[in-house]
Amino acid sequence: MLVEGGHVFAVTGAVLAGLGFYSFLVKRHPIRQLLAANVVGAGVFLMLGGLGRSPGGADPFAQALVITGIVIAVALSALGAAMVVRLAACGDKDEAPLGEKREGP
Amino acid sequence: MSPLDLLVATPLGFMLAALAFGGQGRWLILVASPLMMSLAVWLVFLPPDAAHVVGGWDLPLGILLRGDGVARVFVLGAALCAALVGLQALYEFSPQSGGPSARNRGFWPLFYLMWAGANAGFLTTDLFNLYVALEMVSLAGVGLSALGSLQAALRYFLFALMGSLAYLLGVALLFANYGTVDITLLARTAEADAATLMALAVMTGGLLVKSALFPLHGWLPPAHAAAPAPASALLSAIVVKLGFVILMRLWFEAFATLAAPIAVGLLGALGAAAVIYGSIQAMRQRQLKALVAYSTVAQVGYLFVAFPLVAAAPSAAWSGMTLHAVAHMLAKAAMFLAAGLMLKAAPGRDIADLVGLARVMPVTVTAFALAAISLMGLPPSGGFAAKFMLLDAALDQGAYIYAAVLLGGGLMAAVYLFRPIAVAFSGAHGRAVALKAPLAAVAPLALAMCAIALGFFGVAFAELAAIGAPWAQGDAIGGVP
Amino acid sequence: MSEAFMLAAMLVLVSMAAALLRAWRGPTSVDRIMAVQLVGTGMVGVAVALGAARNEAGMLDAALVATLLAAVAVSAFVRRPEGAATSHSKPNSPSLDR
Amino acid sequence: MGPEFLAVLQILSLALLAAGVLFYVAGSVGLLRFPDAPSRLHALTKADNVGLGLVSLAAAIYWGEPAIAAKIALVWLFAIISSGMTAQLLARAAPVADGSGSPAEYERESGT
Amino acid sequence: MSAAFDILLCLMILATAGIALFVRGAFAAIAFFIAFGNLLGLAWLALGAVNVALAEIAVGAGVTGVALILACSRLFELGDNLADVRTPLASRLGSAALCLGFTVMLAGVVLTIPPGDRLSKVVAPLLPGLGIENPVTGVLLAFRGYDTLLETFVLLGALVAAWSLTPDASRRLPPTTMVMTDPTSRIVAEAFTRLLAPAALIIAAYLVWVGSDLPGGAFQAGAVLAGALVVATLGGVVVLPRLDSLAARIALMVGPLTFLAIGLAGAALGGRFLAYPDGLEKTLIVTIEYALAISIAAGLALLAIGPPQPMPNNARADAR
Repeated sequence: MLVEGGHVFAVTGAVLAGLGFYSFLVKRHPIRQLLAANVVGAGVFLMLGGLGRSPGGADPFAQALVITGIVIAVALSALGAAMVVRLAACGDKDEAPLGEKREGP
Repeated sequence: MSPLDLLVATPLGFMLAALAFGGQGRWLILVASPLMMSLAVWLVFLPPDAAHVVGGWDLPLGILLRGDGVARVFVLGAALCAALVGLQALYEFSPQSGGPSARNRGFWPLFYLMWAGANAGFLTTDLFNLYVALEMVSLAGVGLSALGSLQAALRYFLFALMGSLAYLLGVALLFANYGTVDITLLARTAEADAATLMALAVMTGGLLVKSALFPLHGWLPPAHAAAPAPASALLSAIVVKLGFVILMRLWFEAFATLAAPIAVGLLGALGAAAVIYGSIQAMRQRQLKALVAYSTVAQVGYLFVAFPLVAAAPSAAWSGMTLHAVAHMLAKAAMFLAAGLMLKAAPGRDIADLVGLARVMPVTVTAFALAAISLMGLPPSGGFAAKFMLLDAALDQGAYIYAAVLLGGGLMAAVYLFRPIAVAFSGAHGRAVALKAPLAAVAPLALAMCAIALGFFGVAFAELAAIGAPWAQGDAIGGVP
Repeated sequence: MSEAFMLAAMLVLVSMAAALLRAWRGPTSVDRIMAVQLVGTGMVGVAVALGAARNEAGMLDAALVATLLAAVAVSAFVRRPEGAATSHSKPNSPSLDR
Repeated sequence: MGPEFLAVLQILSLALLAAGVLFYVAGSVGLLRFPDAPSRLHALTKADNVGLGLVSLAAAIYWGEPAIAAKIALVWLFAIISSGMTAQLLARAAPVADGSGSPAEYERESGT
Repeated sequence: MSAAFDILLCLMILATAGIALFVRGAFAAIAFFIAFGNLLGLAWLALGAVNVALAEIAVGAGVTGVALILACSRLFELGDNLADVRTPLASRLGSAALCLGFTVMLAGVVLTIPPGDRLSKVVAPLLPGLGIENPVTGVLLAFRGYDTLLETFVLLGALVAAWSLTPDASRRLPPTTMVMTDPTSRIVAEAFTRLLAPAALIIAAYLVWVGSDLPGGAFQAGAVLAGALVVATLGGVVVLPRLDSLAARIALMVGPLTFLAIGLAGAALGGRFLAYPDGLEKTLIVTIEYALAISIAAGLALLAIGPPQPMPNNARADAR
């Protein structure tokens, strides 16, 4: 298949998504996992944008989806950062409620 | 002015009002509950093919809102649940009940955001709109569980975030491949090429994280158990259901032709494993709310055990699956509310501390018991009717393993749910203290009785759930008015 | 001529990559934030060159926004108490350099 | 404007572009090779801004329209202002964050 | 030539992302992540999607980078030096194999889909009816206005969730002083803010106004204003109001409220929810965009600075 301009960015997006998922699984600190989530989001948007590329310019529908996605991603990242700092500052109010130890995800 | 729009616009309006009124925002629920209940009932009585595009922009650009059977049933269940949980929260989050005021003020906007997101998710057929609705619901879910344990909320947040991104990846692939994100259009044009299968797999993975199916359930028990009672009731009843409804729409409508028996069988197997694992873990729990949280993991397993049954014979098992979901919604909300009240009166958090509670707070313990009856699937409850329909479908298809899981699950549920009830009724000299506001026990009782009442209206429920179901009438809904 | 601007854009990209080497190696966090600043100004240059190559005036708005917000990250970085603490006597300040 | 005048403009724009890129590269090399933070700061703010200015000038000439040239000048103006601020802030932070943070540390590193 | 530029840019994006995710130092990770955001903005410019580039640059530089830097510096103050606990080798290899397979499959699938625009030919004929030329604004505010409405409530919800974390204890404690403690830096920041703030206001207003016809829009303008607000707060020029103060809540609610009110008004006047009456489309859309820009600016600024965190005792000693 002919590798067109859009494919370069789309494949980059796919690789970013893969990198992000791997980093999410491997890294334990929440801030690192937040960075991983942002990289996956950027990868998905880049894929959407890349596949919407045409000689006339980028597909407006895809652009609108990406802008909506970016705003949601930034809102969640900022919330995540606030939660991590709050957890480090005050710890958990009540002890771990469960009897069994922390098992897999 | 159709309920399809108002069911989302009204809670958003109440969210703004709750944010504006701040401290006094909690009294809004007295207006919101009846209003939302009437909108939900109005939706139920709409003509069968009620659907319209938002803003008048036609597909594939616009967003189609459709009041099909699944939407009506889940919106009604969610409205009932949220309304009664809201009344209980009025008591739980009042200033005199203690707890930081930021927490009390944060609950109500998030409560209405979740309600709007759930309704938006149940009513739309647009996959990207479902992504935004999913984000609304999980954001509110994270906010509500953060009112309890921040550690569990952070873990829930990170897993929910990854689940949403996996789902969004699938939506991006589908849009790139078909040029549309609408389920009704996809149902007509979908074919089994690499991109579609990959998209379906990735979306299903993301949604399984959202609906906490075993083995991706790790985040649910700590978050639901530590949250305050109304929050964990909403989390277990509504948040978990939206992911499941989207999976239903994907597997049985958009990609019904692609749903290979192996894949659906895998979901069924995971469901069976969830039933067994959830029940065993529930038996091992010392704390009441942890037991109820693991019961959610088990009950979600039932919903996915129903997947292969519906794939094989849709007309038989469809209403069983939807009835089970709604019955679980009502019963689990009742149980969490009752558990919250019981733990307030009991000296500790463990099941052993519930000694003699039945004498001190008979109404709440009865509500807990009624909810347990529905979860166990004993007649005449809604849970029984759902299990009966599923069992009937499983036996018709000769799927004896699933039939065994359904029966075994009910038995195990009886074991782990009977323990707290037995402790509550035993013992004369309980050290429990009477509840300050007996009125608060009305909400769980009402919810539990609704769960039981569902058992009597099984047939009517089946007809309602079958409206506009994908297998029922081909694609009559496709022609958009 | 537009080819020349594309070539210029690529060369500036390469210079940004070199700057990132400092971000990788930089012993102190100040070096890292400097490298990020250099990437920021480099990005503005590439945006202007790209806009000229493709005759797209919208890209200049993007460059304008980039220059406007370039200083935000630095002010957030400098805000940390021990980083800009007046008293120089804090030997074991938890510096961000790890 | 005669064709040869246009040719001169194009050559001028090319020359400015080349000079601009040269300054960018100089800025990066400066950042890599200079021994300590303040001198790297020098490379960062001076070289890069001149590089951006020259590239912008080249673009303005190549584009030709005055409105676009005005917007490019605005871009350059803001670039200078914010890099001025960045230089001030980083200069304040540079010696303190260097190693143990005492000014003595700074002198020792720069070899005086 | 532009293909070579695309490939070089993509390689750099992958490199910065890889380093940002796996470098050992915490601050190095954030530095590379901000560089990654800048390069992403360039990628969107190379793709010709200037609207998205504006949003990515404004949000990446203005909000995400700041939120992470502030979070990281607060974590250091609290003694959590973001040390990374090594996950066992077995799980690392397993995840690596899983993700590698996933990436190869995903890249393969992506290559089977021919890039090309999908709906621009469907969008184009409808734009004159709205009196708008920028198709992205048309899609965002009209055709998919329902998505955008819900999304503004997601932003509001994120803020409410972040602020409901503040324990009552933080009422009495001074919230983490967001102002730079070093006086000269603060003077520099103040001077810069006096210059930056009017410029940011003008540019934001310009972006919203031009957003109807050329690249721009409410989100981009809001993010630019948020960046300016953050610098102003750090410079001590402005003190961001607490969420329970009336000023903050009005600023936050004006966008969603206007959007919801206009949507419901459309339904009340016989049309449908979020249907703009004929002839009024552009005016209503521009009104909504200005209201949204204000709410997004306030929301993103409050999110970037983060809710007031109770100070650990040693850092509080410096702050006074």
